Amino acid sequence: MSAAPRATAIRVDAEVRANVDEGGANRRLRLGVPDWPGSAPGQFAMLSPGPLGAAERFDPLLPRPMAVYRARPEAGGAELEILYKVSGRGTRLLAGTQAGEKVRVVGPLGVGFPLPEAGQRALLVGGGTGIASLYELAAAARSRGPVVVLLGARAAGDLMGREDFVALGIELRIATEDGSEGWSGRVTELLEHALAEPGADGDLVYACGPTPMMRRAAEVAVALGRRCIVSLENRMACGFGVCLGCAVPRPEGGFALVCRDGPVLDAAAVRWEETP
Amino acid sequence: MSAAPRATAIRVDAEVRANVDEGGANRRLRLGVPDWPGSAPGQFAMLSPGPLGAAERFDPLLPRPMAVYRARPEAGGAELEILYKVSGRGTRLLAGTQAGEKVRVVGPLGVGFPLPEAGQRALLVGGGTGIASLYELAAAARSRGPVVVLLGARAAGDLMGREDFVALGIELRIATEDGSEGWSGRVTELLEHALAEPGADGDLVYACGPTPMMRRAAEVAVALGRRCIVSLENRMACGFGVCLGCAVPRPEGGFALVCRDGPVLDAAAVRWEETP
Amino acid sequence: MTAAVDCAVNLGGIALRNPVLTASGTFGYGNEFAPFFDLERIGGIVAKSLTLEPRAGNLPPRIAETPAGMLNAIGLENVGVDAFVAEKLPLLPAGLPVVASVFETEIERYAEVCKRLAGVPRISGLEINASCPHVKSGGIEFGQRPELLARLVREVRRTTPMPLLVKLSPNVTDIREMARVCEGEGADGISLINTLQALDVDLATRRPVLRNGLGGLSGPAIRPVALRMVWQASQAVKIPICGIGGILSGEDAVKFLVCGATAVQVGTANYLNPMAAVEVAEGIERYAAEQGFGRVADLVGTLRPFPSGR
Amino acid sequence: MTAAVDCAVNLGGIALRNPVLTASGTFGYGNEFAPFFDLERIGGIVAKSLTLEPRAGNLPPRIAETPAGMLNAIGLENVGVDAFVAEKLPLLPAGLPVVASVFETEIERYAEVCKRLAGVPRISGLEINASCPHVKSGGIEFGQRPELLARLVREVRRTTPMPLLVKLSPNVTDIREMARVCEGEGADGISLINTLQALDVDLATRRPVLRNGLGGLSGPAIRPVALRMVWQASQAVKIPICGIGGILSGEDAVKFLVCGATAVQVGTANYLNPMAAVEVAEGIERYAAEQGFGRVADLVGTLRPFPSGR
Ligand SMILES: Cc1cc2nc3c(=O)[nH]c(=O)nc-3n(C[C@H](O)[C@H](O)[C@H](O)COP(=O)(O)OP(=O)(O)OC[C@H]3O[C@@H](n4cnc5c(N)ncnc54)[C@H](O)[C@@H]3O)c2cc1C
Ligand SMILES: Cc1cc2nc3c(=O)[nH]c(=O)nc-3n(C[C@H](O)[C@H](O)[C@H](O)COP(=O)(O)OP(=O)(O)OC[C@H]3O[C@@H](n4cnc5c(N)ncnc54)[C@H](O)[C@@H]3O)c2cc1C
Ligand SMILES: Cc1cc2nc3c(=O)[nH]c(=O)nc-3n(C[C@H](O)[C@H](O)[C@H](O)COP(=O)(O)O)c2cc1C
Ligand SMILES: Cc1cc2nc3c(=O)[nH]c(=O)nc-3n(C[C@H](O)[C@H](O)[C@H](O)COP(=O)(O)O)c2cc1C
Ligand code: FES
Ligand code: FES
Repeated sequence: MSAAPRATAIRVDAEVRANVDEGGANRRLRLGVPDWPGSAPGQFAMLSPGPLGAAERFDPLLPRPMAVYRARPEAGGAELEILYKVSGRGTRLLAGTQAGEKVRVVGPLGVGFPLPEAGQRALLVGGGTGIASLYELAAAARSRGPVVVLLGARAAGDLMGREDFVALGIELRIATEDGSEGWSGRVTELLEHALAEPGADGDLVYACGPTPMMRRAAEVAVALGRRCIVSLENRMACGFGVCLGCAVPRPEGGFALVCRDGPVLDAAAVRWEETP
Repeated sequence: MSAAPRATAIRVDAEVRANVDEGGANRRLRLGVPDWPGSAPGQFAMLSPGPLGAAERFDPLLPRPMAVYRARPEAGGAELEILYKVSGRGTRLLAGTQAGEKVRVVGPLGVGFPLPEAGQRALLVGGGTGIASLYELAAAARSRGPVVVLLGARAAGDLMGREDFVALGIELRIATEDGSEGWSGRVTELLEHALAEPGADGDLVYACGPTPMMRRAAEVAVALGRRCIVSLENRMACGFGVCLGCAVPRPEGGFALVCRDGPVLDAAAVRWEETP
Repeated sequence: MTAAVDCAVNLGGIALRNPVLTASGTFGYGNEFAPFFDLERIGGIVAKSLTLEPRAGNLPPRIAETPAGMLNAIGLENVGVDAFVAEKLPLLPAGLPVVASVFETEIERYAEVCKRLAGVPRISGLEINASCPHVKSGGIEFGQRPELLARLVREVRRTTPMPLLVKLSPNVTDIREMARVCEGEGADGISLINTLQALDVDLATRRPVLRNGLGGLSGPAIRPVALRMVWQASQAVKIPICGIGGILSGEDAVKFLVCGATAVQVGTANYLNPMAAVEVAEGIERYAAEQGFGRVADLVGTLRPFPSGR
Repeated sequence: MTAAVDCAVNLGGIALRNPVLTASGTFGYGNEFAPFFDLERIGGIVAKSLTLEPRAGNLPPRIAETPAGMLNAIGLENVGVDAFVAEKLPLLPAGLPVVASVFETEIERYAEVCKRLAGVPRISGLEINASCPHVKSGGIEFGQRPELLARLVREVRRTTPMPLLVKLSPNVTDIREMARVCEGEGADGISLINTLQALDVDLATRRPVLRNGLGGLSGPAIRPVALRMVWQASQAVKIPICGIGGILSGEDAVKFLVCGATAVQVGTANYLNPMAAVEVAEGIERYAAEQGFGRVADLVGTLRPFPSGR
């Protein structure tokens, strides 16, 4: 799975069809992407930091990694949905992008999620921008067994794409730090509860979000002898394994490249104390 | 006149009201400028190279000088019209600017045109982007005496703001290099004809456009003992006399700063062979 | 909230109400900015570099734009030291510290300019621009040769007890060595960086974009190089450092303070935004307040190393 | 129209179908770009710098963005010379010239790596990365000391007759001096520039943005500095120069040729646009055709000085 998607990665200027504010600094970008070769759950693309514009501008310089939130094949390509949080210059410029403008896309990139065994329950733990990496996984995992999605945020309004998860007809549990919805506290506490449930011993845990959240999720799962699979969100320059900028240290020494060996990695394969 | 306008220069973020394609790479920008202190014919402003945007971008870096084509005072400020040609990155980015977006304006800057004596005929020679510097002059000079505007372009379609000059009810003569309208040749040839007309000995010549055009206009006028006043279009970084980037050499040695001592200068005060 | 912050700093004997000066050559003689803001709201100004006699400067083109930066080769253009003192200084508000910048082509001439500035009460300090080509050494900059720099600083130091800053050239292998030379010869502070020597080409004519050929690169493009040199110099010497290079915002300026600069200078930003300097000063104060620093001076040199680890 | 242009150049004995190589460390080992374009459409590649043993490199963060540029401190990470020859080389198309880049911490180790590459038929030439800190001289770069650089070039030159390029550090006072050293010691060509040593700060933590502290600045921001150094070096030596620094388009590349570079390398641009190198090659050919140059090689060194005048 690792090689194939990279082998088919393309570079294309995609047309912005919509770029909608969804509250809580969240926005949904709909891109018409010609020749999109298709992607697996957990793969991502590099997007130009803002529209290509009437003339070239070299600041900001680097593309920004974004999960393929959802891909709908269509004649001659696909429509990609990107769910993003406006956090800095690149995403602010993306937020200002108008329908009809072009955004450069390089993808699909990286290694996606392995699916659960048949009958195995999947616990998907998401927070912050990481939620966007989990939607396609949740959709695909349904065919294998029960899927429970645990989403965390500071406040209910910060949650990304919650209605889409509801529409999947899977079980959705929410934790908010301000108690505005669901469990009042951290999403990793919801994970502890879920793993304490009868029959949870076979559960497979997935986590994507802020590093401290993924690290904690891994601790919780591993403490109970469960496997935890994470999707990392490191800074990237290239996205396809050539700048070596996205390296995360392995416990046995050496590094994994998040963009090439990941972004999906087994939590046990990451030296969390040295991961930004 | 030199000091006063600079003393009142302001820096303000102006709202784009319209940004219309007028053919031949020409565009008309309408800006709502709060607190605009008013400007004299021939003064200019520095405009950010493109919209301010959702986030700061430092490339391209420098503002672009643009003549105040027309200024309409209104409550709390003025509406400025800028007529510009899309020639490079900055003007391409300006061309992509949407109504409602902001453009930074610093102005009014520079020294404007002296008006003709009462009864003196004014010959205004314009080409390229230089035409934009002449409209307010043409309007103001009407009160002093006859005004003849001579505009030159490669083809009729390249001419800036021609209808506005027609609407002024002044005499308009056009030269095109491809003969698509008016005199087939250079606008400076039209100037020679005008200066050969009976009663032309008192004429005052104004010229703004490409350096070779202004230089030739000056030669023609001075050869016949007429005064020629030009408005230069040099590269600028600041626009208000502090970077010394816009210097043009004086015949007697030393330099004039186009942004501070000009852009309007007596053609006799410029060393043309060393002016880009 | 920001009222609580004490922004005053002392730059080698020059007391500044806040750490923001304007960089030589980018702020004219100061009064050009009076229409845009009250000059007494910034720490002070460094005036356009002065020579013994008035100089005319280079033929155009003198400036060009580069990615996130600009090139310039203005030449030595200035009104000359005497006209500066007689005509320009009086135009500036009494409460505004003014640093006079000096450059010349020979050491004796540097010293002579400094002598003429030494007594002048309105001048708070001198900045020696060492990025100037030394004619006798065939165009090599004073700031590029330790022995040449040492002689220059020694001679100008002799001419006056007033606060003396030396502005270093960044076009060197080891900025620390140059900083130590200045400290050793009794400079009160160091300003860096000046522009990076650079070149760009006009493809329509295949000529340099500047009439002078080579020019100096400035603007945000060079900021990371400037931060590196300021940090290196601050590790090498004890005299205060004035950080310069691509500062457009308060955040940019704070980075220089954190890297060890006692004050900063705003340059190219003044062109894009005539209110840049005062906005930088406000931004520094805001950052200090948000981060709980009662004194801006406490931000100086607070760069925290990463824990070393493999 | 562009069919008429002969794009071939010879870089110190390396025959290239066009003057565009990819810069070491920015193109992986080459095969990563196979999905994006036919690698044989560019002049060649310079592979990631190799050391004697495999190296792991620095802890993250390793990269950060700056105005029109980026900072990196990857460290020495590479698969090691033997694994490169055994595993990476065979993945590359036979018609693609491959330059192996070498860096180490001691001269003897440089020489040993070169020995192991010397015989390998698939390798068209070597590039010695002299921007590496020399451990024994306390972190000073080989390329920052003429005598150190001379010894390095002499020793590696001994190991092989194959085309030998030396990639110089831009963090020096006088690039011409370094270029002459390389020429004097028998290098076949010079590559410049490597990254400018730089630093940036994360204001949320007041730590360097990179785990390593200092990093290397690359991208369009540094292009004017690179053009200046390429032009200076081309005036100082007769051996060919490979121009590097902020090249994103064919026009950018042509500027380097005009300033005296025989070929160019595309670096950071590969990240923003995986097809950058081939688009640069097309752009050079287009410019040559438009300007009536039948051979791209005829563009080399065509910079026209301005008439001097005052
Ligand atoms: C594989 C992958 C998939 C991702 N998917 C999504 C997604 O679907 N939706 C989404 O909103 N975001 C996603 N991210 C994170 C996203 O790339 C960053 O939020 C984005 O690059 C920030 O860019 P900026 O210019 O707005 O922020 P910057 O101005 O670059 O920085 C603003 C803040 O964001 C932080 N930041 C910058 N780059 C990154 C980065 N690459 N990762 C984490 N933090 C960063 C900075 O440290 C700073 O605090 C993903 C990241 C990766 C690696
Ligand atoms: C006082 C003054 C008033 C002006 N008024 C107008 C106006 O009303 N309308 C208008 O369209 N233009 C006007 N100009 C010219 C305008 O400033 C330039 O066309 C503009 O800066 C080009 O910017 P750019 O980014 O598009 O071009 P760049 O990408 O900067 O360069 C593109 C081309 O334009 C040339 N160029 C760049 N800057 C200038 C400059 N300042 N002057 C001349 N050529 C330049 C370059 O050499 C290059 O050939 C005026 C200039 C001055 C000095
Ligand atoms: C147009 C221009 C003229 C300059 N003139 C001088 C000068 O006369 N003396 C001097 O010491 N520095 C001069 N400089 C350098 C600046 O003072 C400053 O050191 C440099 O531009 C870097 O800062 P910046 O990136 O904020 O502009 C000049 C810079 C520019 C852009
Ligand atoms: C992430 C990164 C890694 C690099 N690694 C190397 C390297 O291993 N060896 C080397 O000689 N240069 C290396 N460089 C420098 C480039 O080869 C090139 O000289 C420099 O980036 C300037 O060119 P550019 O502006 O086009 O990127 C690296 C640059 C970057 C950005
Ligand atoms: S982002 Fe470049 S190697 Fe991963
Ligand atoms: S444009 Fe700066 S001095 Fe005229």
